Amino acid sequence: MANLSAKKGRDISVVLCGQAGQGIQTVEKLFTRILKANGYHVFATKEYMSRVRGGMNSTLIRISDKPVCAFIDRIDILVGLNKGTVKHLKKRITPETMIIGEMGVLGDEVENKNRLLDIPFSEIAANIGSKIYSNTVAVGALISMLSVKPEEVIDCLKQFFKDKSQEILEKNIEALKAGYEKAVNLENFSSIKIKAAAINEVKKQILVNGSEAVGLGAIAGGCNFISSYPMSPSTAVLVFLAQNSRDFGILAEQAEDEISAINMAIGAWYAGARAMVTTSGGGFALMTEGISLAGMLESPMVIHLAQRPGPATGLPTRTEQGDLELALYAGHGEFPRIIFAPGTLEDAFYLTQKAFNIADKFQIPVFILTDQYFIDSYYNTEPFNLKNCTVEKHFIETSENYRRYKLTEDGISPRGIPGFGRGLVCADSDEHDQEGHITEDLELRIKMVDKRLKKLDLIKQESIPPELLGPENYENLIICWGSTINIINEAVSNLGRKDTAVLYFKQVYPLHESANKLINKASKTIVVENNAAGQFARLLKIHADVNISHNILKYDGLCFASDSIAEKIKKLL
Amino acid sequence: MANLSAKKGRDISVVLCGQAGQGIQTVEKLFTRILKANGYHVFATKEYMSRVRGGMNSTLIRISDKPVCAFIDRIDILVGLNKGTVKHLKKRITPETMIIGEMGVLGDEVENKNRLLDIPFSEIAANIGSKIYSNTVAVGALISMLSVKPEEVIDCLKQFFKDKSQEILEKNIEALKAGYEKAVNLENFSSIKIKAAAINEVKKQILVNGSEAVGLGAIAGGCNFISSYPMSPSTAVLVFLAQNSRDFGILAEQAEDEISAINMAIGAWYAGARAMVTTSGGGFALMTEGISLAGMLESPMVIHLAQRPGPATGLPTRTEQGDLELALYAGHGEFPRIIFAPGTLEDAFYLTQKAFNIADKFQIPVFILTDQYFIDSYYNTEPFNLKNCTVEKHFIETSENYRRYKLTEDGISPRGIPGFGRGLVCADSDEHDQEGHITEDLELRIKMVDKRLKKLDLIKQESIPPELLGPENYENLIICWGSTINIINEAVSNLGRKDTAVLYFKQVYPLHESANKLINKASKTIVVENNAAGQFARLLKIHADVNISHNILKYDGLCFASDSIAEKIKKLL
Amino acid sequence: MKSEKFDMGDIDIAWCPGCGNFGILNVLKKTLDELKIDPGNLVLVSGIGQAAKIPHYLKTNFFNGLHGRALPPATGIKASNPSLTVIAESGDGDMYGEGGNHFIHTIRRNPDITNIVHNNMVYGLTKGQASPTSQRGFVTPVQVAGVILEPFNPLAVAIALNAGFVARTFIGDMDKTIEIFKKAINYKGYALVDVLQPCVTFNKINTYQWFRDNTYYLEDSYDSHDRNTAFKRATEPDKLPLGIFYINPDKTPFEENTGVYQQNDTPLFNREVDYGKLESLISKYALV
Amino acid sequence: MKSEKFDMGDIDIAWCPGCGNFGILNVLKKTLDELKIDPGNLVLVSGIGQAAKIPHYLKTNFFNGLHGRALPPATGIKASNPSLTVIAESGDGDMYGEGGNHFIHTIRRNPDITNIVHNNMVYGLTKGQASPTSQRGFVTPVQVAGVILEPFNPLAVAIALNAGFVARTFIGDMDKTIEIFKKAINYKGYALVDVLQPCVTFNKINTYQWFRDNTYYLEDSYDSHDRNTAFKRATEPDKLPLGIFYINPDKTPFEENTGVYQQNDTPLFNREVDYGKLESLISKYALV
Ligand SMILES: Cc1ncc(C[n+]2csc(CCOP(=O)(O)OP(=O)(O)O)c2C)c(N)n1
Ligand SMILES: Cc1ncc(C[n+]2csc(CCOP(=O)(O)OP(=O)(O)O)c2C)c(N)n1
Ligand code: SF4
Ligand code: SF4
Ligand SMILES: [Mg+2]
Ligand SMILES: [Mg+2]
Repeated sequence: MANLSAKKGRDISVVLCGQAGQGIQTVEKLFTRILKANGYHVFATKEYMSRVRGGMNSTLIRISDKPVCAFIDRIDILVGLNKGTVKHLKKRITPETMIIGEMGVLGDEVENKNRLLDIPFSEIAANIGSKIYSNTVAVGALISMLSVKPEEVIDCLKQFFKDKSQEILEKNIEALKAGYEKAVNLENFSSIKIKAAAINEVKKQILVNGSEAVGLGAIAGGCNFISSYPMSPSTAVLVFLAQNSRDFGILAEQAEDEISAINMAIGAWYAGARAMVTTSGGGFALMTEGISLAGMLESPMVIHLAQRPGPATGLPTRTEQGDLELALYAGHGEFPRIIFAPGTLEDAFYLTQKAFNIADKFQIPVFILTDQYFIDSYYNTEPFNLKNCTVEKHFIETSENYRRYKLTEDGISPRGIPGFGRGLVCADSDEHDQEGHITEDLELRIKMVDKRLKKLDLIKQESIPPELLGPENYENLIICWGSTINIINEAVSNLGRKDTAVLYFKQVYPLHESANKLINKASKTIVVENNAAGQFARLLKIHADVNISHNILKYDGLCFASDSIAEKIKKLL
Repeated sequence: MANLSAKKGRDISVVLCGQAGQGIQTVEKLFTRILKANGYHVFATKEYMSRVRGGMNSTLIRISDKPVCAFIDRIDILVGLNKGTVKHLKKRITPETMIIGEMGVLGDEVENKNRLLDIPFSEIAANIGSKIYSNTVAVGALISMLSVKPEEVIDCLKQFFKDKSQEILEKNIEALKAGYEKAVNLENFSSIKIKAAAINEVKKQILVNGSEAVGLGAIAGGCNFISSYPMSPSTAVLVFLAQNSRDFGILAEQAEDEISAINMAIGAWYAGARAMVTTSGGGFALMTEGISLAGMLESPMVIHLAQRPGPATGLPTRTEQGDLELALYAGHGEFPRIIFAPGTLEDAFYLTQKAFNIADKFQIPVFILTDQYFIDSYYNTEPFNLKNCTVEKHFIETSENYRRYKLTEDGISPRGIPGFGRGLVCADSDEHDQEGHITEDLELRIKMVDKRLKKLDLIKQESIPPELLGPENYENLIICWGSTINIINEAVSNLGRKDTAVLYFKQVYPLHESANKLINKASKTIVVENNAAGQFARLLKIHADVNISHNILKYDGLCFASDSIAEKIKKLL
Repeated sequence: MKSEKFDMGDIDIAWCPGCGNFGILNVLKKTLDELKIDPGNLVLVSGIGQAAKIPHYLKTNFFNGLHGRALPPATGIKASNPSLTVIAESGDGDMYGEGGNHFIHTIRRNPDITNIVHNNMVYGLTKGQASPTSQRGFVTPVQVAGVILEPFNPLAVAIALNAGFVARTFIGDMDKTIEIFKKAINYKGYALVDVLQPCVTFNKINTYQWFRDNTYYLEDSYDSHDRNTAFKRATEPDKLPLGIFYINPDKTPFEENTGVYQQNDTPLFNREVDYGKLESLISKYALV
Repeated sequence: MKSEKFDMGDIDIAWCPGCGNFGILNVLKKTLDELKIDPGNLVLVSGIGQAAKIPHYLKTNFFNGLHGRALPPATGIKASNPSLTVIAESGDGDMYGEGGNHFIHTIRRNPDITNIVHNNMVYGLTKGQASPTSQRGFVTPVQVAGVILEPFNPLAVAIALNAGFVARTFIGDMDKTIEIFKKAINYKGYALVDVLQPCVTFNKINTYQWFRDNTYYLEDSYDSHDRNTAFKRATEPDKLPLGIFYINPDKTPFEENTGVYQQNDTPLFNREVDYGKLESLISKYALV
């Protein structure tokens, strides 16, 4: 039996598997927090079914002494809480995988019984007083691998159960200890001890997931209005802002539908608020008329679009990068827009923050394009730095003869808001004159189209360049956008080739002018995307004027895995 | 004063101009019908404001002894019913333009009084009994130019006023005669006589506009269900089918909104009806979630999308080709579709007819992309031939173990409908198994995505090739799609160059494989489109893998004019 | 409560143990069975949500469409083939929230369909946000200070729209629910049945017990033919009455009114184009 | 009836001569004048249609949005700056058809806005199709055999939704309309005024004369505080009563309920982010 910790520099991957409602989330939350508090780098992400109870879900937790922030297929330790665990994860389980669980539950599924550490969670928990402590028993078993003693995590437990009664806390401590004892005393236990070193800096870092990074970025961007309609996986951002609404004076309203949500938010911008919507798939499809309205009114707008697999209802709780082209072309008629696609938590925070300022500046819709994988993944990262965050308010106090759509050199008309200044603010969805009144003057129409579209030139000047990771003198270029970056980056780093670099686009439209050169410099280019049609490759063809040699596509509703994608890339090099 | 008819082979262009509600339409309708009945080729189109009364609208009527079917800027004869006529059309009026109108109304605007034929329509009409006969007085004046005598058009009048009383008919005959008399007796009248020969075949031809061609095509395609929400310019098709609903057993329902319209229509297809929706701009934006539903359910669907200038409300009664990319990418997730863009009345009829069969065959959404210019234009054309029209019903009678989404070689699962056969028909917007039940089997997900997308290969094999007009050995290729074809074709023909051909796409997606070769053969390529962004050129770049040398774009809400576009093309050659 | 005809056998049902949806599923199967409806002649139309998964759990034709959009396809289906029995069934968020406009206008349109709404006063599938019928003060992850909107009263609105059949049941009483389902399905025209259904996971306020304590049946003597009385009873401030609030026996269903079936009752799928007539229509355009 | 403050001078108005919209425009200007509302503090929100063009014809801030979507931006505007007077005004098709879902849920939400609906029982701008309020049998180019849907009764629906202020006026009586507009604007909360307005071009049935013959005022003794009576009067089968059907003086407007203005009445545009608080929120994520 191999000692996991022996493979030097390798992190440990722990997967929890069970039914919805069985408490995997508690194990995950408590365990990752204990890990971080003890100085381990940690990454976690989950895949789950669209149901509230039952089914089979799993969470991956990676533990390392180096930063770790990507999904992998490999499972070192599998904690199975439910029958069906092995079947559910069969493709990822190898002979090396150690399985922790109850013999009574998993006994039938595990072929090599040697690999099964039998810990009767529920029996131990029942002895303490109730089966509900099973989860904490499991956590106790898990910490034992880290050579972390129960005493060292009492503070964590106290913090975690701070809203519960003293009795509950004590029972949980008891459960943790019992799980720990059971594990360390198991015969084949020592083989799975983890030797990753604890790093002091990690303790000061924050542990946030994608939706929290977007939500914190929104607050930093001055967001004070969110109107949305629940839809997985985008709801998390609505919930985050609602939870913080009292502290930050945010009006968080659940609209009757997505059409109302976006129209309400555009109204809010008109009156000077900084508004956003958060939505997914079909909800966004319903907002597309509103996107066009923002285009015509020249209203700022921030749209968080968390992608999931379509068409139609598709796979509501899974991941995909399938709505890029929809975001790019949504809305009838022609008008400019910006699409950010953050792939790291840091980028999610700063780009969301920036989205509000830039939407306000150019008076256009700005998208934050994420996906279920990104929203539901978290890792420790430096606390977001607020030093450079400011709320740039681009509206003006109007004077008497204010004209909302004044024709200016650069196409940007100073934006007034009603009740602030002595002018009148007239916003019109028809083609309009400079004052905002409906017009059928077709020469003016041309001027107004030009005015709206020429803002794109300015916007391009401020585009964020793609980020090159790896050697500057590359032969092969692996291109990705949005949520896949950490996965691709880990995969390509692990290949360790001096001729291969990664190009990461966090702004996917409009593209920075450097894109063409950077891509053409490579003799082989591979675009990796989480969709079936290769949408970003098409976008690059039109907007960066490049042809791509290869596509790696994935569309089963799961994200890429850094270990298996590395194999695929290797084959193409 | 030039004699118009002297310019050999040239047609005469008559423009009527006046307020909404002033009766231009009556003049136009009666006059064009008289023209056709008398053997003239005739083309008519209008431009109008988004209001029911007032404003300034105009209608162009072209009269020729050769087929004529395109807009031109040139005005030979201008009939002005209202003050402001000259200002409204100033860019198109030349010293050669002859103006017919009342001195009291137009006197102040017409600089060269010699060019004004003073016919006091309303005074003459009032003498007959009421000002409402003014329009017929104007028609009388117009026919005088054709050397058509009032007696020869009495039948036309009878037909035209067949639903009116005998008295009204007689008064109108009187008015027509009076207008005629007044005109022929005018001093400078003879100069505008038209010498175009009457052609017998024309009489047997039909005079239909774009919306009628689409509507007739729909009936020929077996359409028996239309659910839509009014929106200019698409409403005309809803009205046409409603008007014919009793005769053809069509259920025509005005839905409460566009979302309901498309969902109702998809429901109708599910139950075996052949349904369509007709919509424009923002109405279509609202349907995009439904498009995605059709994609996932693998439901046939026919969407008539009549474009108008956006964004948002834009210019509701004007024309633009601005929604091509929206139609192409509408709906979240990835699934195949077909987009037809008929540019001739014949194509509109046959492609709409075909749309129903092909939607049924491939179980996908099929678009008919038109625009206001196309919808509101008409000319004489051969009666649509029904010989090759059949309703190909692609659904089957189900047997006991029927599975709606059976995995087949080519991706097409036989489509059953409920209540026909012994099987159950289960349609699901979630990712589903072969039976149509919701699934989270992610390997099956891949199969289902592949199944849906691979239909595109079959569809491509049936794509309609672009039509080459002009010399086969071309140097220059003028590329257009949809409604502009007749205009571009006339313009390029008139240039009379042996090195320049026109390539007309009536199917814009997916493209026929010949597109690449045909385009690459030219050394210079010009895409002409009625939008500001050059959407079709972008589409060609991705899907035909070609680069275009020049774009000619127009986005003032008006269509191209064959005379002025010819100048523009010439400059680029 | 067994119903062989519609039973799916041993399937995995995605609802939480104890959920009121199970009761509705059983009641529905029983009702259909007792009405001797042929599964092949039935179409169950739903949107998206926990409730909206119901078509997957019984043997029937179904159209499981988009969230909020069950009624338009149900109308399209019924109007295309009136011989089908069509039931549109979804959650309260689906029917009264996202689908509110269709709710209003389908009632006005009056197709002969039965509209069953699983009203758990919460968004179940998306994990516990307020629905239009959530009561004031109901605290959720989004409504952090509790619901501040006036709860949607589906019965009062349906009565205001002059719906032909308006009823409310509580799934805690299966027998009575079956009885009312039967009447609703047999009613010729649009029939609304709002079914009170506990969500044991996300609605800890409106539990089985709460519904038992806060509902009662309209008296036997209640006359369901008076619209004003029906409105009054539907807007009572305290307890929620159960039963049939309003029946209007004089309405003609939409599909009969459309004219498409006046001379010809063939469903649309079985019709052919009259090309002769079309030819003469086309030739009319050759005339003035 | 002159109103200098809101007058636009000599402008081209796109309505047909004789259209009832002119009356509504005049009444609105007069009302605003008499209420001493400052044009700079007023926002008129409309959708698309003939009625929806009204903001272009008086001096005011306006948001002329999408067809059917006047109420959501009106809500967003009011909630972002409660010191503005917000009026949402559009046609019957816009408010009750395309915008039906917002109509329902805005009433539930109860922002302090006034909702004026130009009810001409037809789609004017798109040339004469039926609107939700078109009467049965009304023949149009689309409804070729006449309307077969139950006409939408906005008052009854608003009362069913427990709207706080529900009124109907006829533009043939300007004085009474001004009086009711004033009360509606002064009402703290959502106020509906359905204004009967002849469309002289496309509705040849519901003319000025027809409205005169088919309306009458609620008696002086009428008590507008009883919801059941209000419902009864709103659903009378024959003539259409005019006046204020229902007032509920006890409602709190949405924006007050949101919590955003409880400690701080600064409008949102004038607020700053509390970066200190944000920093401590972020640092909490460093803890367990
Ligand atoms: C257009 C769209 N918006 C949002 C969603 C997400 N969504 C799925 S179910 C649901 C609400 C479910 O609530 P309800 O209809 O009451 O059903 P329940 O789950 O409570 O039975 C929502 C918001 C969606 N699928 N589509
Ligand atoms: C999404 C969308 N659908 C349809 C239209 C077309 N449209 C413009 S106005 C209108 C109806 C107007 O009727 P109503 O609201 O009653 O106003 P009225 O013209 O009668 O005053 C319609 C259908 C549109 N602009 N947008
Ligand atoms: S979440 Fe609620 S409604 Fe959904 S299955 Fe569970 S108990 Fe039922
Ligand atoms: S069409 Fe009707 S509503 Fe519109 S302006 Fe004319 S009369 Fe008024
Ligand atoms: Mg619910
Ligand atoms: Mg109207």
